[in-house]
Amino acid sequence: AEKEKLADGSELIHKGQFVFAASGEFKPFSFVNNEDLSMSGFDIEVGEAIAKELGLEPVQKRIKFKGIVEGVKTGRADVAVASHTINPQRSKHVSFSTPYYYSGPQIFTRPESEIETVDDLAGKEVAVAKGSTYSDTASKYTDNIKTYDSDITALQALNSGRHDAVITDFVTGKNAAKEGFKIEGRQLIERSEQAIVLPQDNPNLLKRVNEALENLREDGTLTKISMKYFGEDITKKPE
Amino acid sequence: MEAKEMIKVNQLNKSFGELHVLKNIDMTVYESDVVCLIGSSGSGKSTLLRCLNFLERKDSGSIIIEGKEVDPSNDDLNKIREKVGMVFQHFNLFPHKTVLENIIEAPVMVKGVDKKVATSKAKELLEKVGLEDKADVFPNKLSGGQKQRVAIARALAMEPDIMLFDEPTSALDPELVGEVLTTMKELANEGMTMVVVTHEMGFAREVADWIVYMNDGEIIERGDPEQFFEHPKEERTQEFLKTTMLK
Amino acid sequence: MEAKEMIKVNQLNKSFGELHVLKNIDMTVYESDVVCLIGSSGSGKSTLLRCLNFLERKDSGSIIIEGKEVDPSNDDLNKIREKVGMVFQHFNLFPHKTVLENIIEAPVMVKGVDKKVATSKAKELLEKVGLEDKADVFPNKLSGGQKQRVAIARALAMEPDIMLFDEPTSALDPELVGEVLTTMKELANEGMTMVVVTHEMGFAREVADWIVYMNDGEIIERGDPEQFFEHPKEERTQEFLKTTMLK
Amino acid sequence: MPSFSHFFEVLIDTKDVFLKAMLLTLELTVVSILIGIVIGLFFALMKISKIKVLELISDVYVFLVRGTPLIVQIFILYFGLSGIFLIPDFWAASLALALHNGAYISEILRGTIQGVDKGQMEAGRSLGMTKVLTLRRIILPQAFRRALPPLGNQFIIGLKDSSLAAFISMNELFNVATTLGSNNFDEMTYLLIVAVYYLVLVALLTFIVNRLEKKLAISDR
Amino acid sequence: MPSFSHFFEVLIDTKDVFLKAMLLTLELTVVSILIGIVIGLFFALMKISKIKVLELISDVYVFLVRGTPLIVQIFILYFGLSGIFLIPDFWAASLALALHNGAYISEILRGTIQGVDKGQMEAGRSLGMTKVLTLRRIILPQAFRRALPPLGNQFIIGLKDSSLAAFISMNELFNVATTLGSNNFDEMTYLLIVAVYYLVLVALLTFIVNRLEKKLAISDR
Ligand SMILES: Nc1ncnc2c1ncn2[C@@H]1O[C@H](COP(=O)(O)OP(=O)(O)OP(=O)(O)O)[C@@H](O)[C@H]1O
Ligand SMILES: Nc1ncnc2c1ncn2[C@@H]1O[C@H](COP(=O)(O)OP(=O)(O)OP(=O)(O)O)[C@@H](O)[C@H]1O
Ligand SMILES: [Mg+2]
Ligand SMILES: [Mg+2]
Repeated sequence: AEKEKLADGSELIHKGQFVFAASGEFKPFSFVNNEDLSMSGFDIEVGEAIAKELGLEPVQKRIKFKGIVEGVKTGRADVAVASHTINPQRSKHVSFSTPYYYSGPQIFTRPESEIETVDDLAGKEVAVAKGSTYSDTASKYTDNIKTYDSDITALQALNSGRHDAVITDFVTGKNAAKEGFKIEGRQLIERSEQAIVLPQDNPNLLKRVNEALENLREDGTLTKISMKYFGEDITKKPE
Repeated sequence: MEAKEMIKVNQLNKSFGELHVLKNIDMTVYESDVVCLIGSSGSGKSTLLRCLNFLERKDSGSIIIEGKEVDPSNDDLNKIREKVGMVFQHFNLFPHKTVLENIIEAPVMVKGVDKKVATSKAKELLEKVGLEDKADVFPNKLSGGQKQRVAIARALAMEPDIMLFDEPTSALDPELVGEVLTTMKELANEGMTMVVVTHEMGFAREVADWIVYMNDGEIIERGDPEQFFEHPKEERTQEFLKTTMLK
Repeated sequence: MEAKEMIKVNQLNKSFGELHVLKNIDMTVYESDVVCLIGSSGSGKSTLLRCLNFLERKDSGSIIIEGKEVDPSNDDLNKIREKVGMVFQHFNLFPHKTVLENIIEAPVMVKGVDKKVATSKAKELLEKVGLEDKADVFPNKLSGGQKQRVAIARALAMEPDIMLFDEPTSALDPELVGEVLTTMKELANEGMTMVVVTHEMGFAREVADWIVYMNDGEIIERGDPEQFFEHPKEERTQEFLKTTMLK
Repeated sequence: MPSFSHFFEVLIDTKDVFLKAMLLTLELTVVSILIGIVIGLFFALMKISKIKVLELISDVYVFLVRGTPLIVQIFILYFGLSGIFLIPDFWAASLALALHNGAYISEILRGTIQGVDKGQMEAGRSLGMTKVLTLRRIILPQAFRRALPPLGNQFIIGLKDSSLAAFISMNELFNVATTLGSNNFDEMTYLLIVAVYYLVLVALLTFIVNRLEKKLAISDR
Repeated sequence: MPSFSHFFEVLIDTKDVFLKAMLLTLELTVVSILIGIVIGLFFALMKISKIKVLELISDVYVFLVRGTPLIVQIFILYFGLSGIFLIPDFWAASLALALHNGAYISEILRGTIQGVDKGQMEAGRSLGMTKVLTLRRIILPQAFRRALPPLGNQFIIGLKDSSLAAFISMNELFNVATTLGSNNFDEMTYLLIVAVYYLVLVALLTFIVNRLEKKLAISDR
């Protein structure tokens, strides 16, 4: 698939446009507006800020989470700003920017559940979103893993009485509980770094995205977006 | 001593929608009588026969079977049908069952006869119709004449008091008609009460006690064979016999 | 002056798999001849006709059309077919086209005749077959006899030198046969060279110049109608005529 | 596109996990077709009952199933059933597929039941058998026999449709393929592998159904 | 299960976004059926060409499409096509659906072409028309006319199948339903709403196809 080559060697699908992918099913990081299906959320605002920094028109593209990496690889989006956790497996296939926020997977269960920590997960049925690193996380503690197309569908299944637990980002889980799902967070399993995903054959674009992120960190834009959605700054590396 | 009235029909009427198919039919069949019902196509012969077996519901009039008037909405028709066997033009054997299974199906499932008893009875009946060697064969391996004889045996297995036949030989190749008529003749000789719709005038003449001629839903004429065939009273009967005998 | 040889067939053979359908057929048709091909069912009449039009490929032998031997693998068969019109038992009109469109289809699409010219020619032909009022009607609104006359007009529209007819009246109700035969008679009178497969002995007798009798893939006998019908030489011909005339 | 050697390497490496997934696919299909036959028979009988309200219910059921995409039905039934009573995932998925198959099977059975010669019912009745007894002993056995080839085809369709159970967390063939594919960032290879599994299964089943069809055709002569 | 009043409230609130999604569903269906007809005609002609290798190609195509689930085909084609040349999403999705529909349509057209009386070809040939000309002017118009009802049915099937384009990021009906459902943490309401949209579309189309069928049956008399 041929892309537009820019003067600095970075490549874009469409000249002057910064096409960034997100799932729209990961509230509050990305979610769609009821009226026009455009996406909003933390990831989206970060993507838009980067585009502005690069002097490009931001174009959002909604792809089911599982297909995002494949979509970036096959040139259906320039980058993905979709809360991808950096891990070595993914690094073999795509490039990561510097982290734009720090988070971590948490165990979520129904309120009456006795599961507290990862040690309680042995033999339990754990649901995760397909294509997420949470299935790797879960597989460390149990063999019984069920997958859905989005984190929220997995939480919905948990809410309606299916499975023993869901592992997902603690912010997403907390938000779902707030929206009325009968679920509770348990152990916060680990810390993780989330970054923007780029194809490996576009090193110049990676360089420019990293520069843009650095600028946004320094001028406080990232912090501002984080405060807006979470009331706290998740873009600073925790101690 | 007067013979028993097996079937008595009074003022029977039946319509299909606009079509008045049976018009004020009166008819009595006594025990051991063989009645042959003849008439041109569409005259209502099958419908009358089916009314006698309650496969068709009458509109008005009464049907009295063995002295008891039957009320289709109250009486257990299945019980009455046990008394009245029927043989169809197209045999209607059960194709997924062997000849023997065809015959024992109703005795075992309806009357609750023991399967062994039913089987030995069925074998007797098969012998009677000359098909003792076909017990374990499926119907599709039989000729038309053999099928019809099995159908007769199947009806007899319920030990009916009356047998109805609706053109039992008209779906058969000519060379197979004889074997079925022979079986029916034997049955008549044993004293079975029979109502037979047929176009086989030879059979009617030889075996029937009474001939009933229907036309356009009415019984036009009835009489013993001798009188009916030699001296038909009605003009329409004469017409019919002329065209039929020509063939 | 000797008449022109329109069709000449030498030692034609044709088999379908094991079945030898045409056996060493020799035949010549001169200009303005009307040849009637008769014979019992399965004798190969249709196959011979179809070979003359190359709808069927011969196995061996030669077919010479208007003095030129045709080689099906090299020659442009479509060009030859333009010279040889064909009328089928089941008419084969194009059901999605009006009568007029049926007739102008080939002249316009094959010969590139101007549509207006083709249309006025078609109307003349329709008048000739007595159907001038049916030009804009679809075939399904026509009787069988009308359909066949349209089919004849359609074939004539290509201005063929020879016309082949394969039982043109045998799919028609008896009362419609006459109108088609009349049209064919007129065509014969105008001097068209015709080969007609038919069971209409009356037509053959009246119109044919030559009768050819086929049996089992062979031409058994040929002669003028008078001689053929009154004094057939071969025993098989006599047999055939006897059974056919009886009907 | 993956290279041939890579494709075969992965094909062999993953055979255990795919064979297990294939088993689940087959289980889902068999169970959903069997339950579907029960449901289908039920609605087919309602449809031919000549009782207006039962006919209507049967019509509505068929209309709902044929009027909506299977994936919508699966989601509604999976999450909807959970709200009413909690049955294990496998049974929820099977039931969702069975309710879908049931509508098509009811149409098949209705056709073959009505295709049994009317004389059969009359023969049964004339022997004193009740309507229900005649239906059970005489009509249905013949109807089922004739239904075997179309049921076989429905089985093949059901097998392919069971791939949508992937979206309600069944680890059947398609789910395993996409999960492994996205974990290994090698979607295409795994999709092609799973396509091969389906092709083999469908080819095998088609062969069996064709054989069955011929056999029945011969024994009907 | 959502309450009735809640259901209707949401149904009305979301009508704009769903109507837009419905448009996309219809566009996907129309385009994929139209391309499918072209593909189908192509493979149908190959199948009846009596040229062994072309027949084989046609058979293989039909076997591959009928032997694998649509969802597998969609994924393979969507990502596979992307690897070869980059076409916009809409066209990638349409093409994937068209290649699926094409196999079924080729079977429909093969049937109706072969169903045209052989005498029609002979009549054309006997008038000096070439095989191709007769096919184009005489056979195909008749075959297409008869194909209209089954093509209508395929359109209805294609409409429902287009729901699977949700998984390759088309904002058609089903995708909108699940996305809004998960965003509002109210999956069931949105699934029921989308079911209503499909039911109405399918009912409408079924009505049209039935009308068409009757009309053609009458004009064939
Ligand atoms: N179920 C039905 N519904 C409507 N009309 C019927 C039905 N059964 C029979 N008829 C009509 O009733 C008339 C009498 O039919 P019936 O079968 O009794 O005649 P038949 O004397 O037995 O004739 P055949 O010698 O042809 O068997 C016919 O006009 C027939 O078309
Ligand atoms: N395409 C074919 N393939 C195989 N056999 C054929 C084919 N066409 C004709 N035949 C056989 O060739 C023989 C001659 O057939 P043909 O149609 O020429 O006979 P006919 O004299 O026209 O008979 P009819 O009067 O019935 O039309 C028959 O046995 C027929 O079954
Ligand atoms: Mg009758
Ligand atoms: Mg012929």
